Amino acid sequence: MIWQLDVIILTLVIICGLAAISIRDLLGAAVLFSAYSFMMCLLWAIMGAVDVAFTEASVGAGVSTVFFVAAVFRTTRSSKD
Amino acid sequence: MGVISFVLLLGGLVFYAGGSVGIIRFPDVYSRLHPAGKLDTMGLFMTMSGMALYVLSDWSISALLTALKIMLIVVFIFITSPTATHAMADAGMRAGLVHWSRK
Amino acid sequence: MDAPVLADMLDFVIAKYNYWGIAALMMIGLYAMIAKNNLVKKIIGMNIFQTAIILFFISIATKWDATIPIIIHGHGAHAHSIHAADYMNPLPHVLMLTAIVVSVATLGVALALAVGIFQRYETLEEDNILEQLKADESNLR
Amino acid sequence: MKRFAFIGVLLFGAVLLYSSFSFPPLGDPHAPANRHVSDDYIRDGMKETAVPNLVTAVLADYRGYDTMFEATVILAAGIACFFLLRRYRRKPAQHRLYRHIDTGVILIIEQGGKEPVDSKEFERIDYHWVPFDLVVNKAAGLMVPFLQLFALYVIFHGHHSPGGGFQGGVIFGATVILLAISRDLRSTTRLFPERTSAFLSSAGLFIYAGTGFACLLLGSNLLDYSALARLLAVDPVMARSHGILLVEIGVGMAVSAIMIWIYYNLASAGRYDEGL
Amino acid sequence: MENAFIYTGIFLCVLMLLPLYRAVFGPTVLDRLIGANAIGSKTTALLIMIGLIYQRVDMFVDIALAYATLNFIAVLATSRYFQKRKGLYKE
Amino acid sequence: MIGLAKSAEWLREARIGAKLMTFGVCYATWIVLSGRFDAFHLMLGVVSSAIVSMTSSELLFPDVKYANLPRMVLRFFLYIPWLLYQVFLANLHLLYLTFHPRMKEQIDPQIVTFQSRLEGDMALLIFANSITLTPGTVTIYVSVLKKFTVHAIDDPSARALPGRMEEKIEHIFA
Amino acid sequence: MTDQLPALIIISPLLAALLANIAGWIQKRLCFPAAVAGLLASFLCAAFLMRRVIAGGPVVYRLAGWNPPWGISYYIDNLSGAVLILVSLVALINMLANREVALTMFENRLGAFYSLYLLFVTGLMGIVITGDAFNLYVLLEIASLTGYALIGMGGGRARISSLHYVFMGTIGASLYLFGTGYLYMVTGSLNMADLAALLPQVEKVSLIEISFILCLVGLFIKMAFFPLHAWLPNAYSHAPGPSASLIAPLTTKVMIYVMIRVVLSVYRPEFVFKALPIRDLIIWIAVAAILAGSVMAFKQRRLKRMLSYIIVVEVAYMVGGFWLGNAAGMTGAMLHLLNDAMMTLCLFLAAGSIVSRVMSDEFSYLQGVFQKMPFTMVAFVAGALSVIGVPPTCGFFSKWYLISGGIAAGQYGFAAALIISSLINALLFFRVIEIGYFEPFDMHSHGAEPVFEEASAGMVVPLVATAGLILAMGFYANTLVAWFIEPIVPVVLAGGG
Repeated sequence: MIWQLDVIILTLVIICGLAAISIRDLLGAAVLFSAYSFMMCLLWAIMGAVDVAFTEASVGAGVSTVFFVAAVFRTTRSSKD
Repeated sequence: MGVISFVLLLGGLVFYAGGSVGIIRFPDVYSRLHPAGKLDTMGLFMTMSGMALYVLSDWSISALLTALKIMLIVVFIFITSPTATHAMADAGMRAGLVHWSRK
Repeated sequence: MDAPVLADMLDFVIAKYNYWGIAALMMIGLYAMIAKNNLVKKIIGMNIFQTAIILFFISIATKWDATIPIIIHGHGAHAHSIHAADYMNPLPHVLMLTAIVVSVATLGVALALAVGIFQRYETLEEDNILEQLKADESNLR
Repeated sequence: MKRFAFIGVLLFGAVLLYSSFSFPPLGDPHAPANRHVSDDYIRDGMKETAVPNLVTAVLADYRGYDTMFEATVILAAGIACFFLLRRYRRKPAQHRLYRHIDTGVILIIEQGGKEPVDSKEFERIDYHWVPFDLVVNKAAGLMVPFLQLFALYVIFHGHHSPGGGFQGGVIFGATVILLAISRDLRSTTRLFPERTSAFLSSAGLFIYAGTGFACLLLGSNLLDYSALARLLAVDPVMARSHGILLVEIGVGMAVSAIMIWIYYNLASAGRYDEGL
Repeated sequence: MENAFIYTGIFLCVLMLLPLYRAVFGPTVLDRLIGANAIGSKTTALLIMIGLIYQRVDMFVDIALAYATLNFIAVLATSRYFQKRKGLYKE
Repeated sequence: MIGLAKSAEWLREARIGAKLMTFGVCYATWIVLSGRFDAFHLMLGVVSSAIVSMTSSELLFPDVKYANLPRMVLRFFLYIPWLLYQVFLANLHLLYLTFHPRMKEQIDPQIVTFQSRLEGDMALLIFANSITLTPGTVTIYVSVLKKFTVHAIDDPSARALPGRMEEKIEHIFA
Repeated sequence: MTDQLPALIIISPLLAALLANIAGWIQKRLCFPAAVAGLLASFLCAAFLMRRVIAGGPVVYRLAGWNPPWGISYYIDNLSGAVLILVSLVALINMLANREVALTMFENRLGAFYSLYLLFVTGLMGIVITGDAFNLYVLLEIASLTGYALIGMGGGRARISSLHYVFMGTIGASLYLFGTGYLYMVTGSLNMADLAALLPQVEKVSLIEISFILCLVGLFIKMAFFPLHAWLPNAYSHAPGPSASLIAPLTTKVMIYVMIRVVLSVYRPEFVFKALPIRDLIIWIAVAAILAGSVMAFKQRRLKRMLSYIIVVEVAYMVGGFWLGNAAGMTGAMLHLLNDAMMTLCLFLAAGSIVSRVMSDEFSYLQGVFQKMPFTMVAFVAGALSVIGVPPTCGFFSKWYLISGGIAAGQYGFAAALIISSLINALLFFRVIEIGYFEPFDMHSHGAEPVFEEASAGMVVPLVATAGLILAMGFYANTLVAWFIEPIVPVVLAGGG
C-alpha cells in the first residue's frame, strides 16, 4: 500500500468518472470509461489486490470497452446530456 | 548495475514527459500521434529495460525469467504500439480529418 | 493551529481519504443513473457505482506494510510460520473478483437491452422513447 | 428531476461521509475485518490446499460455491444476450457485395441475381466495407497465438501467480474478438461458430459443476475436492490443488466462449452478418 | 532504490494528468483515444514499478503483459468504428 | 510409393511444418512465461502449445519457405539494433520539437505517398511499423498494391522516405 | 445420500439448465423433458428435506466440507424449507402450463429460454437456502440477470421496462452488497449465524445501523416496496406470458423472505425492533403503499397491469405485517408469503391463458370470456377470491392473522388499510368478472364475433390444479402454520408495544 500514489490516482479516477458521464459524445465516453478502468486497475494494484487488478486489466482493457464500442456502433453516438 | 538502471529510468521519464507534453502541444491529431506513438514507446522501452536490469541485479534463474518477461512486454509493445498508431491515423484519414498545415 | 493538531489532521486524512473518494465515486455513479437521460450514460453510471463498491471492499482489505496475498517461497512454506499481518486480507479480493464478474455480466445484458431498444425506437434518449411510447398508446386507443 | 437527483445524491454522500468517521482506519492490520476469518485463511490456506496464491485458494476451494455461481452469472449473461438480440428471420438484403480478391473489383449483386460462389476468387464483403488493412491484419495475426498462449498460461498458473480461470478466459476470448475486429465477423464466425460458443459455455460450467458433483458421488459434500484423492491417487491436500485446477479450466472455457458470444451478438445486433 | 521507484511512480502519475487533459477535453474522439492510449502505456510501466516497490515483480509482470497487449484491442475497435462510420465530430 | 506420395500430400495439406514451428515458438515462450520446471507444468506447456498450434498456426506462419527461415531470422535480429538506434534518433528529434518554444514554426506536416518494392506481407508489416517508429513519420495506409501513404511531421523526414530502411528490409527477406 | 439433499436441490436445476442449453442446439424436443426432470428432482429433494427438518430441526450443510465461518454453508429451517418447496412447485406448475406457449413464442431459442428459466429458479432457491451473506448477493444477481432477460423478450415496451428494472435492480443489489461490506468491516465474517453471534459485541453501533438501512433499502428496491416500486408494473405487465407468470409470483416473495431472514437471523429482532426507531415509519409507509397501490390498480384498464399493482399492494401487506413485530403479524406475513405466491401464480396463469386466446388483456376485450373459457375463469375467480380474502380460500387466513396482529400491536391504521384494500380488491375483481360474465359481446366496438375458445388442456389442468391448491392451503392453513411458521417466529418479542 503506497499512499502517495493512491491519493493521486484516486483523484485522477474521480476526474475520469466525472468526465465520462458529462461528455456528450458516447464514443468519447466509452474511451474515457476505458481510461477510468485502467486507473482503477492501477489503484487495486497499489492496494495489493493483484488478482482483482488482473481481472480489471483484462476486463476493462479487453472486453468491456469493446462491448461499449460495439453497442455504440449498433446504436448512436450522440447524446443530449 | 543500479546506476545503469537508474540512468535508463531517468531517460525513460524524460521521454515519457516529452510524450505527454507533446500530446498537449501539437496542433492536430496526426501530429499528436507522433509523440504518442513514438516517445511513449521509447519511454516504455527505457523504463522497462531499466527495471529489467534492476531485477537482474540479484542474479537467479527466476530473476532472469522475470527480466525476460519484462522484455517480452517490450517486444509486444513494439508490435502493438505502431499498429495502434497506424490504426488511429487511418481512422482519422477515413473519417475525413484534414491535417493541420502551416499555411 | 499548532503542529500536533496538524499532524493529527494529516493522520486522520491519510486514514480516511480512500473512503471519501469512494463516497465521491458512488455519488457520481448514482447521479448519472438517476439524472442522465441517455441510456448508455446510465449504464456507465451503473458501472461506476459498482466499481466504487468494489473499491470499498478492497480498501477494507489493505494492511500497511503487508504484501500481496501470495505466499512467498511457494512450497517450502511448511517450514517457517506465516504471520497473518504480513499478507493482505485475501477474502475481500475473492468477493470482489466475483463482483467484477457480476458487473461485466450486467454490463453485457444492459448493453444488449440498449441495442434492442435502439432497434425499435431509433433513439437512446429516455424522454424521446417515453414520448414515442405515449404516442403509440394513444394510437391504440 | 436533476435537482431532485442532485439533492438525493448529496444526502447519500453525507450519510457515507458521516459513517466514514467511525470506520476503522485504512490499512489497520488489527481492524476486525482483517482478524476473524482471514487470519485463518492466511495461516492455514497453504497447508490445507497446497496453493500459494491465497486468493485462488479461497476463491476456488473455501468459497468455491460462490465461484460456481460467478461462472453461472456469466453464463446467464451470455444466454441472455443471445436470447434478447439474436434475430433469425431477417429481411433479405437489398444487394450483396462481392469483391474479386486479386483485382479488388467490387460486384454489386441485386436481390435475386446470381451470386458468385464464395470461393478463392470472390469473397463476400460487408456493406460498410473497410479495405483490407495489411498492417492491422498482420499484426493482429501475429499477436493472437502469443496471446492465446498467454491466456492458457494464466489459466494454468492461477496457483502460483495472480490470474486464474476468469482472467485467462477473458484474455482468450479477447483474442478471438481481436480477430473479429481485424478481419471481419463472418470469417471469424466460420472459425469459431456460434454453436461452438454455446456448447463450450455450457461444457465449461459442466466441468465445474461436474467436478463438484463427482465429489458428491464419491461420498463427501458438494465441491469437496479432497474426495477426488481416490480418483487421482494423491493425498487429499494435493487433490484439492488439482481440483482447483480442474475447476479453473472449466471457468476459463466457459468465460472465453461467453465473451465471444456476447461480442458476436452485440456487434452485429443479433444478425451475424457484419461486425465492428 | 525503492524510494527512487516511488518518486518515479509519483512523477509518472502526475504526468498522467497531461494525457488525461487530452482525453477529457480533446476536441475529437481520436484525441481522446490518443490520451487514453498514452495513459495505458504509462500504466504498464507503473504496474511494474509497483511490483518493484512491493518487491514482488514476478507477480505484477503478468498483469502488465495482459495490459499492454489488451489495450491494443480497445484502440483497434474504436478506430474501426471510424473506418465504418464516417465523421469525427458529432453525427 | 503411392502411399508415400499421399502422405507427403497430406503433410503439406495439414501444414505439419507450420504447426511444428508454431509449437516450438510457443513452447519457448511458455518456458519464459511459466518459470517452473517441474514435470507437471512442462506437460501443461506441451498441452497449451499444442492447442495454440492447432488453432492458430495459419496466423503465425501463413506460408513459409522453410529453407530461408534461419537466415531470415538471423538477419532480422541483426536489423533490430539498427532499428533501435534509428528509433532513438527519431525520438531525440521529436523531443527537440516537442520542447521547442516555437514548435509550430518548426513543423510542417504533410502527407507523402510512395510505391514500395518489397514483397511479402511480413516485409510490408515490418516496413510499415518501422516507418511509424522512426523519423517523424506515421504510416497511414498500406494498399494491397504496396502503395504507402505516410504522414510526415516535417520536410526532412518526408524527404528521407523510403530511404535505407527499405533496402535493409529487402535484404532480410532476400 | 439423504445427507446430500440440500446440495441436490440446487445442483439439479443447474445441471438441467446446462443440458437444456446444449439440447437447444441439438434437438429442441429434449429441452422440455430435461427442464422438467431438473425441477422435479429439485422439488422431490426439497420435500424430503422438509420432512427431515420438521422431524429434526434446522439442517446445516457445509459446502466443500469447510466449517461455517470459513466455508459457505446452507442453512435450512422450517420457513426456508417451505419457501424452497413453494419455489420449485410454482416453477414446475408454470413450466407445465406454458409448454405450448413457450414452443410457439421462442421457437429458435427454446434452449436459451429453458436454460434461463432454470437458472432463475436456481438463483431463487439458492437465495433461500444459503447461509452466507455474500453468496446471497451472487445468487440475487443470477436471479435478477435471468429475470431481466426473461422480461425483456416481450413485445411493446418490455425492453425499456426491463432496462429500468436493470438499473433499479442493480442499485438495489449494490446497496445490499454495500451493507454487507459494512457488516464485514465491523465483524470480519460473512456467515449469517456467525454474524448474528458477533454483532452484539460490536461497539460502533452506528455502523450497524447504517448497514442495516442500506441492506433494507436495497431489498425494498428489489421487492418493489411502495415509493421504490416504479419498475415493477411496467416490467411485469409487458413481460411475455410464460416469464410473467414465473417472475411475478416468485421474485418479490423471495425478496420478502430475504428481508425476514436478514432481520431474524442476522441482525436479530431485538436489535431491529427495539434499537432502531424506524418501525412506525415503515408501517405507515406500508399503509400508504396499500392505499396508493389499490387506487392505482383501480385506475388500470388492462388485466396484467392491474395484477401488477395488486402485487405492490400485497408486498406492502407483508412488509407491514412483518414490521408489526408481534407473533400474529409475523405469522400473517409468512403465511401470506406462501399464499400470495400461489394466488399470484393462479391469476397470472389465468391472465396468460386469456391473452393466449383473446390476444389482448384490455378489459373491453374480455366480454363473453366466461362462456368461452369456463375452466380458466373458474380458476381466475378462485384466485380473485383468495386475493380479496373470502373464507374458504387461503387468502382469508393470512389476512386474518395480519389484521389481528395490527390490532394487537395498536396499529389500527394498518388494520383499517387492510380492510379498505380488501374492499377495493373486491371491486376490482368484480369489475373484471362483470365484464367477462354479464356483458354480452359488443359487436359495434370490435367488429366480428370472438373466435377464441378454451385454452388447451396442457394449460387448463395446471391452472385448475393451482386453484385447487389455493383451496387446499386454505383448508390446511393451521397445519401450514404449525409446520412451517410457528417454529421460527421468535418467541421473545416486544409483544404489543
